[in-house]
Amino acid sequence: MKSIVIGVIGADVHAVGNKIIEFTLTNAGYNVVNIGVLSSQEDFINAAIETDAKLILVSSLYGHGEIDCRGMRDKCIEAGIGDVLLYVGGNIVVGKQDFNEVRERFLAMGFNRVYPPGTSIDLALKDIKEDLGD
Amino acid sequence: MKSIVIGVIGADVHAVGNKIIEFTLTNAGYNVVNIGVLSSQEDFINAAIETDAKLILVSSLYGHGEIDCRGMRDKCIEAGIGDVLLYVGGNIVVGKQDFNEVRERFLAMGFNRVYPPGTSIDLALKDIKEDLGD
Amino acid sequence: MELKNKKLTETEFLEQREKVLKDWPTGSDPALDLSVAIDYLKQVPEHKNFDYKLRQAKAEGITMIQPRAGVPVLEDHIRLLRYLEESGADFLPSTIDSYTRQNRYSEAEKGMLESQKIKRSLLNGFPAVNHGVGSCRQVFESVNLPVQARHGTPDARLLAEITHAAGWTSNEGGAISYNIPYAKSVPLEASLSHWMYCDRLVGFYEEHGIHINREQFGPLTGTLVPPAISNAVAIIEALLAAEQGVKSITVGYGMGGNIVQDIAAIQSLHSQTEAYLHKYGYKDCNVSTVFHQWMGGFPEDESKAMGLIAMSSTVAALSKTTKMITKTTHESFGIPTMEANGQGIKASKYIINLLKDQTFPDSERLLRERAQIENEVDSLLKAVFAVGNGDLVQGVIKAFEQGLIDIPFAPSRYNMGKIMPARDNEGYIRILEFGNLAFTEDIKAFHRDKIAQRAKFENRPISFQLTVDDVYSVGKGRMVGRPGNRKA
Amino acid sequence: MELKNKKLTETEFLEQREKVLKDWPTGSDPALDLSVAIDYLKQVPEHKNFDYKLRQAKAEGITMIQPRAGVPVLEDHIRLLRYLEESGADFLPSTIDSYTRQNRYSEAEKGMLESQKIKRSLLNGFPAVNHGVGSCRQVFESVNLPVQARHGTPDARLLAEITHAAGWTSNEGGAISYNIPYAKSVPLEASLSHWMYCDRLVGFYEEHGIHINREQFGPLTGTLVPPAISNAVAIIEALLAAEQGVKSITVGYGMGGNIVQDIAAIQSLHSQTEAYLHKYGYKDCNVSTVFHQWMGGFPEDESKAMGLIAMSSTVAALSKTTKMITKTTHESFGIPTMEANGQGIKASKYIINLLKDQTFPDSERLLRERAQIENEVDSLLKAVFAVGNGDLVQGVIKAFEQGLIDIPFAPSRYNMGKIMPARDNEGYIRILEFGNLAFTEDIKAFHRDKIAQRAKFENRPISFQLTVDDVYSVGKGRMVGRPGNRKA
Ligand code: B12
Ligand code: B12
Repeated sequence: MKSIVIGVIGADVHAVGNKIIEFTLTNAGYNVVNIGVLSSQEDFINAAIETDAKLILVSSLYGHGEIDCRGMRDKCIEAGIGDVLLYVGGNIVVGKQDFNEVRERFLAMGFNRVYPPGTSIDLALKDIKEDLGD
Repeated sequence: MKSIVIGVIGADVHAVGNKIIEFTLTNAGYNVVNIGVLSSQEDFINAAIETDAKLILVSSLYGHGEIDCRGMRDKCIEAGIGDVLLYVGGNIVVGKQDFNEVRERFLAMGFNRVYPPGTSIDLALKDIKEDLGD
Repeated sequence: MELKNKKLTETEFLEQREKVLKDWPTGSDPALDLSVAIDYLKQVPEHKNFDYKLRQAKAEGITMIQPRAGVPVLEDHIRLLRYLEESGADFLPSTIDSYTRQNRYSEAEKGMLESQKIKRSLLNGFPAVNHGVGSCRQVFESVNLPVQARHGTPDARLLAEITHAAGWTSNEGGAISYNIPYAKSVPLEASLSHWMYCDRLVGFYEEHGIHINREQFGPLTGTLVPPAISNAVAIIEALLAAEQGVKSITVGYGMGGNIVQDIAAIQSLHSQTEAYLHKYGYKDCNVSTVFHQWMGGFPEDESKAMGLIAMSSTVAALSKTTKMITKTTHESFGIPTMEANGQGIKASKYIINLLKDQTFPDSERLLRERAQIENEVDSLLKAVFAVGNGDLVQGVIKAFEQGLIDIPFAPSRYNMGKIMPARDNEGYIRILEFGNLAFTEDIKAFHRDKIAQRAKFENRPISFQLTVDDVYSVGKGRMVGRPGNRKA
Repeated sequence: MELKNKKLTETEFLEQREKVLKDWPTGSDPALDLSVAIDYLKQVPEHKNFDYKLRQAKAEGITMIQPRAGVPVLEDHIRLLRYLEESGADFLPSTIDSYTRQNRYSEAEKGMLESQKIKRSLLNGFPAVNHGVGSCRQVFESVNLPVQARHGTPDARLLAEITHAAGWTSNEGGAISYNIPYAKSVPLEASLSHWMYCDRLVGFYEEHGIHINREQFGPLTGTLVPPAISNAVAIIEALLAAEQGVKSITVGYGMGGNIVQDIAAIQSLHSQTEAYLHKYGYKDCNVSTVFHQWMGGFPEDESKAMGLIAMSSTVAALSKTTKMITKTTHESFGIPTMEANGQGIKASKYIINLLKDQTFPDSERLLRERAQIENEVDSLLKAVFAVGNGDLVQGVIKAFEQGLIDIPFAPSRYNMGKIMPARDNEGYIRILEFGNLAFTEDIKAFHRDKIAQRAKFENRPISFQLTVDDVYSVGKGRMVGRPGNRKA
């Protein structure tokens, strides 16, 4: 079973989506390592190292995603898992912004996939399957 | 008591505003000559001649106001009351249009005052007093 | 010969028909040959048949949604209807322009041609008669939902012929509801006779195995109509239609604004219509109800207008009406854009779906109001039958003549126009001035009492000023037009 | 020493205060001298005092409106609040950013400065602690309505000090409601102690003749919270506040979606809070209720969102709640623009005013649901007092430890997290999996029965899938998450 680390980054406590993501990915046959809400970049990275996960799925709902996600790719490289896949989704910036610009900002930070608000986890499952292989 | 002719022009049957206008202008001390709904330009003009009214207050609610009001000033001139005041109000064109343009169109047709949707008759009372003198 | 409530014989119908089709050149289209029309209608699939879809909705206990919409130019009208379909409408309308409604086809023609030329709508609807069967079929074939003509036409015979032959399986209107609020000088006898024809046409199709729905226009003038009056009119029109062989009948009601009264009204409208049909021997009709979102003056602010639309939808959903007619945020300005119309549909349908599984609980207040409305309706209908010596058509003519039925704010000179409605202290629509309305003394005392309570609360005399304040109130954001809110 | 539900002595309070003010440099502002603060608060006019205005609303039986709103930069925040005032808000908020909520003031400082620089909000609220008393007063003096801090802070002591001293006469929060849904690893003992302090501060002002309101956060996680659970928490927090000398208490409730259940919940919330306060000897509190428009996931389409806002307002108006918190059409995307926020206020207020004179009628279903909720609340509170040996603070700590009270979807590790809610067949929120919830067997049987009815109707097994479907359902346009609607 492939491992995926999930969690909600920063000072963010939105727990509902996180619980649903755990439920959905588990049902889809993955070993879900859920570090929960209020998680730091380090928490994500440590969990990925410990469980040999090739994918970290970062949720950010509360609007501070931009601040919270900065430098995460560098930290991964430092920790020796520079090639781990980083996804981010939820409501990752403050307010209703042009999502093309938002995506660019996050891709530039080293995220591999960036999802707009309202992308439910079911829609991302296809990408996950593709990226992790079957 | 000064006379004012009121009515609803064309194939328009919106009767509620008309009844309220009658009530309001009567309360304000005018002799209101109400020719009712479904009235032609001729009906308005004849009523104004008969009652020596200096003001004709045309309502049009249903959207065909533009077609229905064309040529009314000319008909007044023909009938010998070329200087009668013509007001028009209600929902005088089809749809939500830029009202400045709409006003220009009706002023060009010879109307003296042109009111946007939602102008209740109470708001026009000031103009009436001003135009008819006290 | 005096007009009576009696089914037209096929000969009478066909004789009249010949003349009707001569009213305007489009009436001579060979597609109007009845056997051609029958063949065309037989091919209408179930999901595009009004009656079928209404039955389905009733069986599932859900509320269907329909907007109003119509523009003069054919291509634009088709684009509009397709857009509304995509936005979630369950039934499609074709709102007919006001010249056609007055049978002023040459003016309609002028407006239609000029609109095509200047690419701006000069008509407030789709002139179906001028367009003719071919274009109306094109409308019907361009969409995937049932289509209906919605208008306000005292003499809609040619309109009905053309639209039904084009596959439109419902027609809105009625002898009273499309005359009294929509005309000034059309005698009721004329509109009764003309709508008898429209109903007979549907009855004729019914005899040939084709189910066409007839919807009655419940809201009347849309302005402070006491529910008993509009329900009584609805039941009369249902009975008239049934006599001519109509089997699929939708009775309507325009939201009044007090939630308990609105729900009571829809519930009793449904049950009393069925009961009266039964009583007079029409036992195999399929009755459904249509609830109209707030029909009076709308607020100008679009957010508020959307609020009113959603609030109307909440009430409709809880009432479990079969269908709801939607409004738009442009209501107070003018004919809505396609987009505004779509938004009204989306918000409305969202709420209807959300509240699908909920009903308004029975309560003492609800049951009392229902009993009140039913008692009032019985009082009115009894008077109509009495004055007509048992004949409904003569009853209607005389009842209106004598003001036994009287519709507030109606433009028609065949309406007495003495009644004055006003809200009571909780916003229920009551009656302030009865004229000759055929209410028993008990009923009148009830209304007087309710209005007096409000006047006392507001510390002012009972007068027409209450009515005037109530006409403005919803546009200004209050249900009851309190003196303090006048300058809001 | 074990923390008990006992009013802090003035000495205890003042000793703690010295430390609290040292948490961040803005705490040393001389304006925080209590006598200076009292002088400032004494000059707050009645119409800008929360408690006064709530009393007025209650006396008149009307529902007041308040949005949520907060941006990091001072000038922008003032402009925002002024705009909301013009849009018709009755009370103004200042939503605090998430770093401040976690007492991470240096991160808040960074976000605030950077937001100023790049002129784009990097924080999701107004960092009041970093701004300090001076700026908070500037906010207060720039508007004409009462102002309140709204947040989600387990330790809001410094925030409360700064905002009250600046004339903000209400503070939202509570030991449970601002911990369990808003934190992962803050022990209840800590938040109980910290909110005791916040309440004591208000009690202190009250002793000096200044009325400050304390509002409890009713919706908790905003997601399928059974009313009895949120009402029990509300009552507990009211009791805790009253012990510290708070006199003006607002208890909250987040709309669940079944109209009968929502109205029952607000009604019993009001009456049970008063009854429990009375029972425990707090006899002079002014209790009001706040109804939160739908707090779960919103639909993306703005027309639908507006529909949901208006539907929520309809329910709130009929429930006669004292206050309602509004949402916006941007809810599903992110922090709303000023304009979107204003639109939400306008639509909401319009409906509230329209339905001013109407109430939801008493019915068997309503009374039954009310009795059900009250019975469940009693069952929970009985367990809390029992496990605390009569002490409410110890009761809360142990009840959560043992899962006797359990809040669905909460992030806190001090919450058992075993309970699973789901809707029944009419959309009432019921419980599927109780964990250790302190419900009697009778109550549990009732819930099981209701859920079983739904599962049977949907022809599927009872499982967490029901809960998951219900989490998505309103966003997708249904109240009950039926299997067929999953891919809507
Ligand atoms: C009630 C109503 C009806 C009722 C009318 C009953 C009756 N016989 O009176 C019914 C349901 C029958 C009806 C029918 C139709 N209606 Co209609 N109706 C309305 C509605 C909702 C309210 C009108 C009203 O009574 N308002 C209350 C009174 C007090 O206000 P008022 O009429 O605006 O009048 C006040 C002011 O305008 C002003 N005023 C009026 N005239 C003048 C003149 C001057 C000089 C001044 C200063 C002021 C002034 O003072 C009045 C008193 O304060 C309006 C939309 C709205 N306003 O919300 C649509 C509306 C007027 N109707 C409309 C239409 C299109 C129709 C129909 C063609 C089609 C349809 N939708 O069914 C038919 C028309 C039939 C016909 N031949 O005329 C459109 C007009 C579109 C446009 N102009 O672009 C409107 C705007 C709705 C819309 N947005 O589509 N309608
Ligand atoms: C419920 C809710 C709350 C609850 C949360 C309870 C809890 N502890 O979980 C409460 C009331 C406590 C709350 C608090 C706050 N909230 Co809040 N909240 C919501 C709300 C209404 C629903 C969230 C939810 O549960 N949705 C249901 C779940 C199933 O959906 P989801 O969370 O979106 O997750 C799904 C998808 O996003 C996706 N997904 C998530 N992560 C990822 C990652 C990847 C890679 C992929 C592919 C997909 C994916 O899959 C999930 C499952 O399908 C949203 C608005 C909305 N969506 O309607 C606001 C919202 C998220 N909250 C918001 C804010 C600002 C706050 C507060 C700061 C302030 C406030 N308004 O009080 C605090 C934050 C506190 C904190 N420190 O985090 C904002 C965020 C603003 C922004 N980004 O610009 C929102 C968008 C509301 C708004 N428009 O203002 N909130």
